[in-house]
Amino acid sequence: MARMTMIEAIRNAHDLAMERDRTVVVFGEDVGYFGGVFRCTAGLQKKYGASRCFDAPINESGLVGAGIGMCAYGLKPVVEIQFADYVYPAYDQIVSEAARLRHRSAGQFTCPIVIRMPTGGGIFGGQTHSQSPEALFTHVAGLKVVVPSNPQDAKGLLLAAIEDPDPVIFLEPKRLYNGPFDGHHDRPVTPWKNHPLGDVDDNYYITPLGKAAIRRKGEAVTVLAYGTMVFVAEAAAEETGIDAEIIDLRTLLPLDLETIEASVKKTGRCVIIHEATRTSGFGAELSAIVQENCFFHLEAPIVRVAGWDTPYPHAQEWAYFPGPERLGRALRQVMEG
Amino acid sequence: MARMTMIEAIRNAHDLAMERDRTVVVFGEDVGYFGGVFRCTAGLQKKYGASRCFDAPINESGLVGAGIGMCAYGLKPVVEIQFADYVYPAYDQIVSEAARLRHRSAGQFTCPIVIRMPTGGGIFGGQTHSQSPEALFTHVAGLKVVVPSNPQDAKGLLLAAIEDPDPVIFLEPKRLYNGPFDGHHDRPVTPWKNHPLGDVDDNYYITPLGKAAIRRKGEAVTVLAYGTMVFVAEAAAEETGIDAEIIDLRTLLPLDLETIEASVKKTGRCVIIHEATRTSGFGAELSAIVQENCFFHLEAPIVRVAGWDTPYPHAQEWAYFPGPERLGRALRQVMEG
Amino acid sequence: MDTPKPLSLHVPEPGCRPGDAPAFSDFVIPKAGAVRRPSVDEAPEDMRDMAFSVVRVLNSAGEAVGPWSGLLTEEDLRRGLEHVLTLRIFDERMLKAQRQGKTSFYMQHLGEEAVSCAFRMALEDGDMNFPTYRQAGLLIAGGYPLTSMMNQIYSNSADPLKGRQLPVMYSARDHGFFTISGNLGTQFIQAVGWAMASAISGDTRISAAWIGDGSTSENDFHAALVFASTYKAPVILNIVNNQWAISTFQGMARGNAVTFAARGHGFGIPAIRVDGNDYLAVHAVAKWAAERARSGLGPTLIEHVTYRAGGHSTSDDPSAYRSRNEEQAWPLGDPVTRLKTHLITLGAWSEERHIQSIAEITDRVRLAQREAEAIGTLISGTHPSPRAMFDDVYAEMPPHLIRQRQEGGY
Amino acid sequence: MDTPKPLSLHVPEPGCRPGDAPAFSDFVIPKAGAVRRPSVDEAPEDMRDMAFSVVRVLNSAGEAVGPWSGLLTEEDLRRGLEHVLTLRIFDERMLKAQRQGKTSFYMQHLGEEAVSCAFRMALEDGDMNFPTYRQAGLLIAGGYPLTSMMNQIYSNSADPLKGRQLPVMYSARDHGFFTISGNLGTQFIQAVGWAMASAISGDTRISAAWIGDGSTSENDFHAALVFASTYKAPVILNIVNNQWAISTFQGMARGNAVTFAARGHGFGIPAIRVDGNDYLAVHAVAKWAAERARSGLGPTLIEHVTYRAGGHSTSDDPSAYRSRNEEQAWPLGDPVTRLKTHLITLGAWSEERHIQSIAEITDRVRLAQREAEAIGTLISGTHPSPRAMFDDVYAEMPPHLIRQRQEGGY
Ligand SMILES: Cc1ncc(C[n+]2csc(CCOP(=O)(O)OP(=O)(O)O)c2C)c(N)n1
Ligand SMILES: Cc1ncc(C[n+]2csc(CCOP(=O)(O)OP(=O)(O)O)c2C)c(N)n1
Ligand SMILES: [Mg+2]
Ligand SMILES: [Mg+2]
Repeated sequence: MARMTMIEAIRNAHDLAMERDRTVVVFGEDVGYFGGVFRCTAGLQKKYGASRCFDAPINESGLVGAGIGMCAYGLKPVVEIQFADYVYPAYDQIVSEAARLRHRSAGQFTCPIVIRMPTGGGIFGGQTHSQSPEALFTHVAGLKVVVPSNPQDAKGLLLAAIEDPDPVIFLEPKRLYNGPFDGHHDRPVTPWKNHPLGDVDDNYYITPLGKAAIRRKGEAVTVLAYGTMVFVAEAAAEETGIDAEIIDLRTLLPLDLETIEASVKKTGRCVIIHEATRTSGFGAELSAIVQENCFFHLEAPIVRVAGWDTPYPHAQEWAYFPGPERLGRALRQVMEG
Repeated sequence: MARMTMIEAIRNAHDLAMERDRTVVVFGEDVGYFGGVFRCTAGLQKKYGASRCFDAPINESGLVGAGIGMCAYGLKPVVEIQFADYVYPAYDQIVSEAARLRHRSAGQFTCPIVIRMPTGGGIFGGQTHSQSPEALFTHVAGLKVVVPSNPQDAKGLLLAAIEDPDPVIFLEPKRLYNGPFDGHHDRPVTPWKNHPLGDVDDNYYITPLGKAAIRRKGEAVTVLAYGTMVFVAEAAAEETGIDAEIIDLRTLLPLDLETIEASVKKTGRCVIIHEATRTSGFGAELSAIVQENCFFHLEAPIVRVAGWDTPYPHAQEWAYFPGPERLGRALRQVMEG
Repeated sequence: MDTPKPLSLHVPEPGCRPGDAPAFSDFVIPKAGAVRRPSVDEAPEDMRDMAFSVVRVLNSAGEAVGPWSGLLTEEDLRRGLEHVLTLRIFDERMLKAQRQGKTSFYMQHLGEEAVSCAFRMALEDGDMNFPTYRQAGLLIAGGYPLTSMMNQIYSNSADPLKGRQLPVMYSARDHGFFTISGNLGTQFIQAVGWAMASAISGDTRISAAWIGDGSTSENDFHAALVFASTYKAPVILNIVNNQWAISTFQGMARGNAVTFAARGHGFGIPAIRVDGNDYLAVHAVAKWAAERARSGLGPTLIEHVTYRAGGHSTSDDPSAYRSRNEEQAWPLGDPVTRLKTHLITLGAWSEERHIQSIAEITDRVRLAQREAEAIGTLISGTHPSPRAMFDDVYAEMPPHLIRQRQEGGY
Repeated sequence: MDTPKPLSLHVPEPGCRPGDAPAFSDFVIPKAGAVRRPSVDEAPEDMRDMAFSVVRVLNSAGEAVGPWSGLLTEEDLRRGLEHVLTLRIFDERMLKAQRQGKTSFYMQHLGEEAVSCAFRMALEDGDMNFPTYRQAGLLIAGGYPLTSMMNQIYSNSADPLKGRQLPVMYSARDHGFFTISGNLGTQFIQAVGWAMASAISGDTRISAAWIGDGSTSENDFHAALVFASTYKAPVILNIVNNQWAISTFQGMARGNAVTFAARGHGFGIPAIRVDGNDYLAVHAVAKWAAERARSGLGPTLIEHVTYRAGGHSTSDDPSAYRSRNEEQAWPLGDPVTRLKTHLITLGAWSEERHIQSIAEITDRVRLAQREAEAIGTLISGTHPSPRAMFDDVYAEMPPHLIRQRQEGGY
């Protein structure tokens, strides 16, 4: 056991995967010599050499496209997109190629690529360092979409993603890299070393994809969250005193419907929260699927709390960011409803 | 009044827009001399010259990126993407640039571009000539998303889109170009000239964006559809004898919630149908928003009928395509529920 | 500078449209044998001339001449002729089958047969091609069964791709043939990634990327050149310039550049133009590029100059946008005739044997077609089950797909 | 060919990393005045040499020499010096403000001031730039108010962009400055589209595209070159090669090409390299390219060779990936010092006037800063309301946004 930040946990996962499997290669912009702008790959080039961890030209389509070719050869590339906001140039390669390779070639060619990217806001990064594009990937058959919320999971889920035989979009909530930020931007953030989920096993282990985690048991209402919103939910539950059951989805696609269904059928109420813009966000799918499976157990409308349908602002960061106060209002609303 | 196919109606809209407004320019792959692979721009280059209607290199990002630059100058570009399946290379320009130009420049620069593309399946086009990517655009703040279902609307909505001061994604259901296909692939399709909606006013007119149309009044259940699914819904209603109210959304973003809400509150039941893959499809947003606004009126769970979460196949086209029979089953289900 | 006159938009137009007299006057073709053969390790800066000429081996008399000749035995050449003939006859039969409604779509190679057939002979087994829909010669010259190709075209129950893909979008890993994408250009950078992987793994295998003249405009063409140049990837970057992209002539993609091969110069990548209708020239240039790649000298860009004599696909009618006689005016002739003439000149072939060979090949293709159609065509026989639609989306079918498959009753 | 040896991946590395002795030995620099000045209508094929040398006007003695000199009056030069000094002092103050927590982020121009300042003087009002975050000189030399820039940097209530954008992501349409995107490369093709629009409209205005050395790897760089080449768009394509892309040296993007300028050759676009730390050279080359564009001769690619002397941004510490003394070793010197020396050599300037000028400019910047801070900084004063967040998403606010704004209570 060791105390790790989310960055250290991710670095450690890379290290163990590369040590264990010679076919794992890691590359991206500023990923090699420097070790990544968030330092998630620091030390790997020194340890495994420049042909297994290297810098790349600034071309996201090239990063993924080359990665797909490497998969066709038999390697397992782990590619870093510097910010999720910059994944769009690679969108065609991800949607038209990586996601469909196995299907269209009837299994002759597969694509076990992992595409990592820091996601989410809360760092005054403005519209191009704050986005949460997960719903643009959950609509794509053939992809898996993962969002860890703490060092323990970040390591286990990343190792699972690297082992996975299919393409995985791995979204890292950058606001959680150094501590469990709960949306109270005016308060100091407890560092991971003082949080139980900062306790990380040094050994190789897997946190299975497709399995959610219940962060807080509760009877009154089910809160579906992932990434930074998990801690926003914990804060809101505590501050409203509402006995919420908080589910950290961890994997959005494939979704752990079982855990969700059991919880909502128990509580009869459901609130969904994410940072991404509301319309057609992943919350829409969650609301639809909960409604389809728990309709006769619902005592109040399912409520979505999400980013506003605007570009992510700079000065108005905290008016945009869905914090404990907004979630608290929603919780009270569903309890009344 | 004239009888027009959807192709002729779209061609006519281009013609009237270019005649009326010198700043309207039309370009795309095979769009100039040849007039487009579906002939939607035939004759325009001859009539308006090669500097207002021209062929372009095969680069979708370039088509949209150049179009955005033209908008910044003061032109109104209408760009054709040859198939919706090929829009992904332009995704970054659409999402990061076109959609945000007005907001990030506080109105100094705007982007009145129209991006047209044939969408949907039913033509044995396989996975790259059949996709319905609308939900990948409805999640993007700053865009408008339009899907006409007949010649009358196609003309009026395209003229409205060209007049609109903001970027519009204009999805043309290719299976409807020549007639109202209802999913019965084993039967001949009535040509538009024998359908009332093939009656098109030759003059310039607008069909406002953001307004849905009720295609069939009904009391039993509300069916939310757009594009080809509108006719699939009409067939299913007739064949099941269920008194469905069929709403043709026409514009997905911004959505005509008023019309939807009124109908669902009346019927107490709702079925949503689209060709796109189910998970995180636009049906998810529709289900979520209906549930939020009509919860206490719902007598049965909202049901989604959609394309399966797989790539669009070739041989299995009709097993994939959501036809009247599948929708019929869903209608019976909600009536029982 | 005094007040300038109004600007105007330059929109490139082809030399001839329907009704015009076809003209390739601006197309300068050197004599066969005239172009030098640089050593593979010559500095890219010293090889720039290779991008502005055309490597040709077969002269008008049908003789193989110059520094690029002499690589193929008569046996090789007869096999080559068999390959290009097989591809042509295969295309004829499948075009007919499509017209008969036995499948939904087809794309032929008429006039371009030499490019993929000759190139394949310069590769080793284990090398990987990232082709477009117009390189079926790689399969035929590689010995891939014609019946398997037809099963894919017919989407029947023996289709190796389980009915999922549009006709001709083959995939044949064991034959060094990457799954064809309907999205133009994406495979170009993937091929570079495959080559990088081979280098990372200390392997000796190389890859070949394929793209059409029109598709060089796609952004991933750039990604491929950037990565290939930066990492010196062991890849051969092939541009098949068949003069047309559906209704759009090559000048729309080439722009103000003199040739497509010149694109390589911005990246320090050796670029070479070859007569794509000259089987021997294509093979020789491919060998040269393969040697560069395998010796660790990095990528080579090849522009194959050829002509798309047929329609773009069965959905296309070229008479709407180009002159009917353009094909006759095309200065590089027909690849099959030229190879045949060469063999006859060598005394290694005859009109009689040619007719006989065509008959034999036609029988073989017919036989394969009968086999395939016995299984099924798009409109008859047996097909992959709808169930197959749900397989291979993931290695292991997730719960939501199992639910959907059951909902569909498959 | 006998069994080849194993391949290996080539990963480019810079000449020097922390600890190494900096070396630009491989960087050949011609004497000032040595490079010819082609006539604007010379054929692109005949101008290839211009991509492999460096146009320089100022020699080591501070004299302006050669065919590219003589365009600017002493008055122009003094104004130019004022601009580069203003930009440098502005950067110093804003860096300090960021360290004081008055804003979230800043990006400086240290060492690159001449490029954008000199370029702006070669344009006409009405021309449009599509800049990156490192061309604020276009605004300063164009007379855009310093206070407006600071209001944007502070996201205060007078921010022209209503607090929406990251600091330095300016937009100033009336000053020919397109809204800066955080996504690299997208603006390059947009600039070409703007130029096409000008040509379509029979206008006489031109556009200028800007991109960094690292960002030339992005795919939209290709889109821009393809469209510019095909439509002969009246655009100047600027590559600012400041040797670094965050921690990645220019060789990672350049690959095996000798220069970035050479990229133009694959498209038949005249390409020219210029000493980016030489105010006179940048201005002269920009003038030449602008004349080509305005006379309907089409695009020109310019590689500005300069050096990013500071960190990439306030989030970056270069000492982690490059040698601290690299800046001293940089052979093209400091743009401000070189312009100052030139003016002194001309007898049009003196150390005294220089010190005085710095003092005056510092006062002006301080004054502007006081004005801006009186309105607000990111952590003090007044800011755009959250309400402003919902405006301008569309021309007219749709119902769902009105609902959301109300839900938020704004
Ligand atoms: C991304 C994308 N855009 C557009 C198309 C439509 N399309 C299919 S083939 C083609 C022309 C390609 O021409 P070229 O690259 O010269 O290849 P050729 O058909 O001549 O072999 C076009 C535009 C596509 N398949 N994918
Ligand atoms: C699409 C995209 N990918 C990555 C980034 C992250 N990023 C910001 S600046 C930068 C380096 C750019 O270097 P260069 O083009 O040389 O410009 P310079 O900063 O040197 O002026 C990177 C990688 C981005 N902003 N956008
Ligand atoms: Mg072609
Ligand atoms: Mg740089």
